[in-house]
Amino acid sequence: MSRRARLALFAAAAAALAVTLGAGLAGLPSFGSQLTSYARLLNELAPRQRHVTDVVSAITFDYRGIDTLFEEFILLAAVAGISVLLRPLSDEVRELPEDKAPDRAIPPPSPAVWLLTVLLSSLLALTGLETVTHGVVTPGGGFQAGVILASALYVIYLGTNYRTVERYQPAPLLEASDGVGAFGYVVIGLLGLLAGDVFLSNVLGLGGTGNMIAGGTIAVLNLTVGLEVAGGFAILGSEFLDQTAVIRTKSRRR
Amino acid sequence: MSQAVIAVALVWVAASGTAVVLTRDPLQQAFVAGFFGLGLAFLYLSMQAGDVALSQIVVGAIALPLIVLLSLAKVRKGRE
Amino acid sequence: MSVLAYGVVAWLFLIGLYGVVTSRNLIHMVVCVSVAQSATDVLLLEIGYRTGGHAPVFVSLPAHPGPAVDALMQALALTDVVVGAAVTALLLAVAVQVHKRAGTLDPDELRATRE
Amino acid sequence: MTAVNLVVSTSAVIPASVAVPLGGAALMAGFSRFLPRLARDLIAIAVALATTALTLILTAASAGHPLIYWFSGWRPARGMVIGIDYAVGPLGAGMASLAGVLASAALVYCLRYFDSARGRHHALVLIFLAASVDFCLTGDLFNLFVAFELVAVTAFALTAYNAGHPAPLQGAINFAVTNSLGGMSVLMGVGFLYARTGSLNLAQIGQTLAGRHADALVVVAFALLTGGFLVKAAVVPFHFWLPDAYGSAPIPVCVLFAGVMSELGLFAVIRVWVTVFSGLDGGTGPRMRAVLLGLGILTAVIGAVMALAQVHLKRMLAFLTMSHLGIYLIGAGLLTPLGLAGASLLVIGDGLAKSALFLGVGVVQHQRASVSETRLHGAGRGLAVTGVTMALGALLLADLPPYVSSAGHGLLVDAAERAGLPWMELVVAFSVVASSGAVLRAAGRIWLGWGDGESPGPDTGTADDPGEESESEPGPASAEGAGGADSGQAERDRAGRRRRAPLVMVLPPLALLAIGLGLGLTSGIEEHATAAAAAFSDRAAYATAVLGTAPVPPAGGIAVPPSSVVSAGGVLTDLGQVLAALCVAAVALDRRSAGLRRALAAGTGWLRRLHSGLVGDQVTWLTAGLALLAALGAAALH
Repeated sequence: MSRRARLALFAAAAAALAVTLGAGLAGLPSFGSQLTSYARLLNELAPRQRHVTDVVSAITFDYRGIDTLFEEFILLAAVAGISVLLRPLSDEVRELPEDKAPDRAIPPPSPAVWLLTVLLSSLLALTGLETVTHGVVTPGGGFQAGVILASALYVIYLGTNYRTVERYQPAPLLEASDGVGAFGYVVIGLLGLLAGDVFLSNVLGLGGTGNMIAGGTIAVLNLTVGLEVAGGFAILGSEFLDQTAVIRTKSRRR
Repeated sequence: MSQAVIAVALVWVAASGTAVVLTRDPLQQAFVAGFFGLGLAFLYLSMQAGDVALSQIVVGAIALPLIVLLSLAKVRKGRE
Repeated sequence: MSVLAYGVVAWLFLIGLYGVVTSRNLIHMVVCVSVAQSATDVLLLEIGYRTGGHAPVFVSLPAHPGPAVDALMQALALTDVVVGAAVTALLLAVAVQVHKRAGTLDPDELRATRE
Repeated sequence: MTAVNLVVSTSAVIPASVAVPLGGAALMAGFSRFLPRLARDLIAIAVALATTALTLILTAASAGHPLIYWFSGWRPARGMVIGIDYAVGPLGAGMASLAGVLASAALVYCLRYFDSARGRHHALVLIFLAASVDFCLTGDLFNLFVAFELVAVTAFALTAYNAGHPAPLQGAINFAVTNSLGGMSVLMGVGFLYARTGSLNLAQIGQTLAGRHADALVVVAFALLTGGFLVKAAVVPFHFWLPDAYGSAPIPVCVLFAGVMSELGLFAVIRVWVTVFSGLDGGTGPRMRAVLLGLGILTAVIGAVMALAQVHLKRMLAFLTMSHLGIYLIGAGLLTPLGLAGASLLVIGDGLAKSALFLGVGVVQHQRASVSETRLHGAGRGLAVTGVTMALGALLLADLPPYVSSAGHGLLVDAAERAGLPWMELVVAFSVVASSGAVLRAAGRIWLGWGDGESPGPDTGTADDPGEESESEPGPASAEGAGGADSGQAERDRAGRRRRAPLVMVLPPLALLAIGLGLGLTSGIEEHATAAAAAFSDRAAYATAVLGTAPVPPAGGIAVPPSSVVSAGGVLTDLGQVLAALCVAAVALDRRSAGLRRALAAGTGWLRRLHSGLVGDQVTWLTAGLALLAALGAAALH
């Protein structure tokens, strides 16, 4: 199709789809008027049954825990896929910028920048840890915490240089964190089976409502997700960073 | 009151979403997309969805713009 | 209010599609996909919203605090945000490789799969 | 006592069928760098085989009545579903077993295929398998969406595995963009249904909608859900991504794609139709049948014609796959247990045979560094076993008895006749003959040296994608930078290239065909399939099993046609199809029929131009398709 023909067809199709969506959306109950009895039930049951205050966490990790298990593997698969896609191919080399011009060494960061970097990254790390441990109490949980933890690594890059990042993020450790987190979710699910109950059933003590350590497996699953996401996003970032910073295509004539 | 906040957030999201699509230069688009991501987070917050808003901030306003920028850096470097 | 709320959903989805169809740059296109994707999250949260409802977090509230909004739709939207992030990142990685291997980011100039 | 044991064991088998592949994948992703290559391969194969065994157990155990499993132990309370269930029936579990078999075959084949991307393809294949199992077993609409996305994400990554070449990357882009948009369509449909029914459970949504009249919201929800799944099922006009992805993905990945992935999309269409929408008031069945059959016929015919027009072997098989998907949609779209049973047997038999064909092409590619039919003219000497595999696979796809596809074909034709559509047999026969004829033509040219070789004539069709031919070379294109030991292996591979194809590449396709043959020879396979399909098609029984507390009595009194009646006329039809496919191949290879070929090429030129491979075009068609489906849905349901 020519670009013009495509646009014409799209305009017609989009108009028809707009009518379709409009008809469907018009059939919805008016905005803010409905709360399904399922939602009411969960809001009522979750704090009592699971001793959590954040109902979303209870749904994510308990009532619909199997969804989240697969969601974790979506992330794991995406990270594995990105590692595959961005791996150094045979016509590419890894070289640090310094290797190219050894006489032009990059100056080490000034002490003030160092201090700021350490402060900011520790702050992020603490925020991440706070978020993951309070998953059952307040909004936020393993996923958000994982991303925050991973971003702490990138503050180090901003403040220093690529070598430092490579030193502080050993790839095997990140991969292991990614894998252990995902595996941990499966294992906790299997613990339910081993305890003679069903997959992903709560086998731990529920603790007191509002307490940080409450909700039984919900809290532990939050931790595994945090581990997985932190590792995953750190790998993800480092793969893209590698492409920009150190991977070069060998010069060759086509 | 809360309705008005939601309405403002909805308009913000619709306008910035349109801007994201119509900004054809990817570098500029990355920044507009960050603004759109913040708008979404604000909308979710105004609809009492704290968990989703937090996710949206870490993903839509931090992680994805960062990756887009890194991709652009790679692509531009290749062009030189 | 309903018209505005639900209209935004349809608008975001369609404008995202428009961006994908007309894009001349893969990175731009990927961001447009994520715009269309955000329409689904907005829809889910709007379905779960209850006027005057508070967040489904039951910390230090009076004994009968009135209705909370739908936590279930929030959990679904949460999952969808992660899914969207994963797909977007993967697509960007493909785009970077396409640029390296095909020398262009214009989707209309990619001819390796052309019939 | 034994009954109790069986209950206990199956209730552990159900979660294990996803936990085992997921756990294996997580370990593979996290620790593969500490394992030697052979250990990674063997562990991955063992995990895939174990998953296959688990799903086979489920297929057998769920034969009488569905097995319901509530995760985290959340059974329905106060008449309301609060958790997520797996509703295991023989049809879904059988589909999952097929995924397991094909994943195992692909992993065995990988022993000599992939480079050392540090075992990450193992993780991806195992996650793909787990997602397929979840897709087949889940009883929850949102969980179905999650499985849809997980299948998609692993599949995008696997498509682009050979990241050093443009074609797979572009295939991955087209695939990922269209399927992501399909996923969004599904999710919006989920949202609509939740807003209406207050539930995400298939059975409960169906119960709530049952007996009601379909209004605009329900129609739109139907269109969005079905449209999204049809993107994955690659049904016209949602199919444009399929040849780009299947034609450029690595061979072992094609095996998974052609055998199960698109079939999962069809599975979801029928499952959602039966459990959610079929109870709607107003006699919607016949009109819905017309919609599904129309889409199926278009897909079957266009796929077959396009397959004939290809000389790129993988694209040819991709269009063949698409044509077959159309046939399955015809079978399932009849909306009778008999038609669904026929489609199911065809999915199994054809899935095995198509995978064998892809694996055969992989051997040729590995040994001869080309996938162009014309460039390979006469190049098959020395690869006799693979030649036999290809020819046999094509004949079996044309329903040569006693292969299991033949049984499926018989059931499908019978179902069409009972539905008052005897001409449907001709549509199916045309599609099967044309697509199998294309493969036989290629086999004749490559192994027997018949017909013309590479020629600049107008009938040459698609040129080979530059660069794609060498994709399977373990060395130059895609070796991991640090893989010193593996590049040594690659050197040895290249030195031995002309000697003999490795056994782990030659044997898996034959093993797959043997499985299909064994199933075809199993007595009563038609009855089993029909019973499974009848259970799958019974909305009320499904709802009772999921929501009710009382066990459902085993479904009895299903009219299963005596198999002798089916096979009497069926064998002749099948043999006729096989002969016709051979004739198509012979005519296509005959030098005297050049004029005919030119006419055909000219006549199908517009069709080929539509398959532009441009993602912008594909999304435009997707948009149009969704709108069209909504219009058809409104006509059928309203």
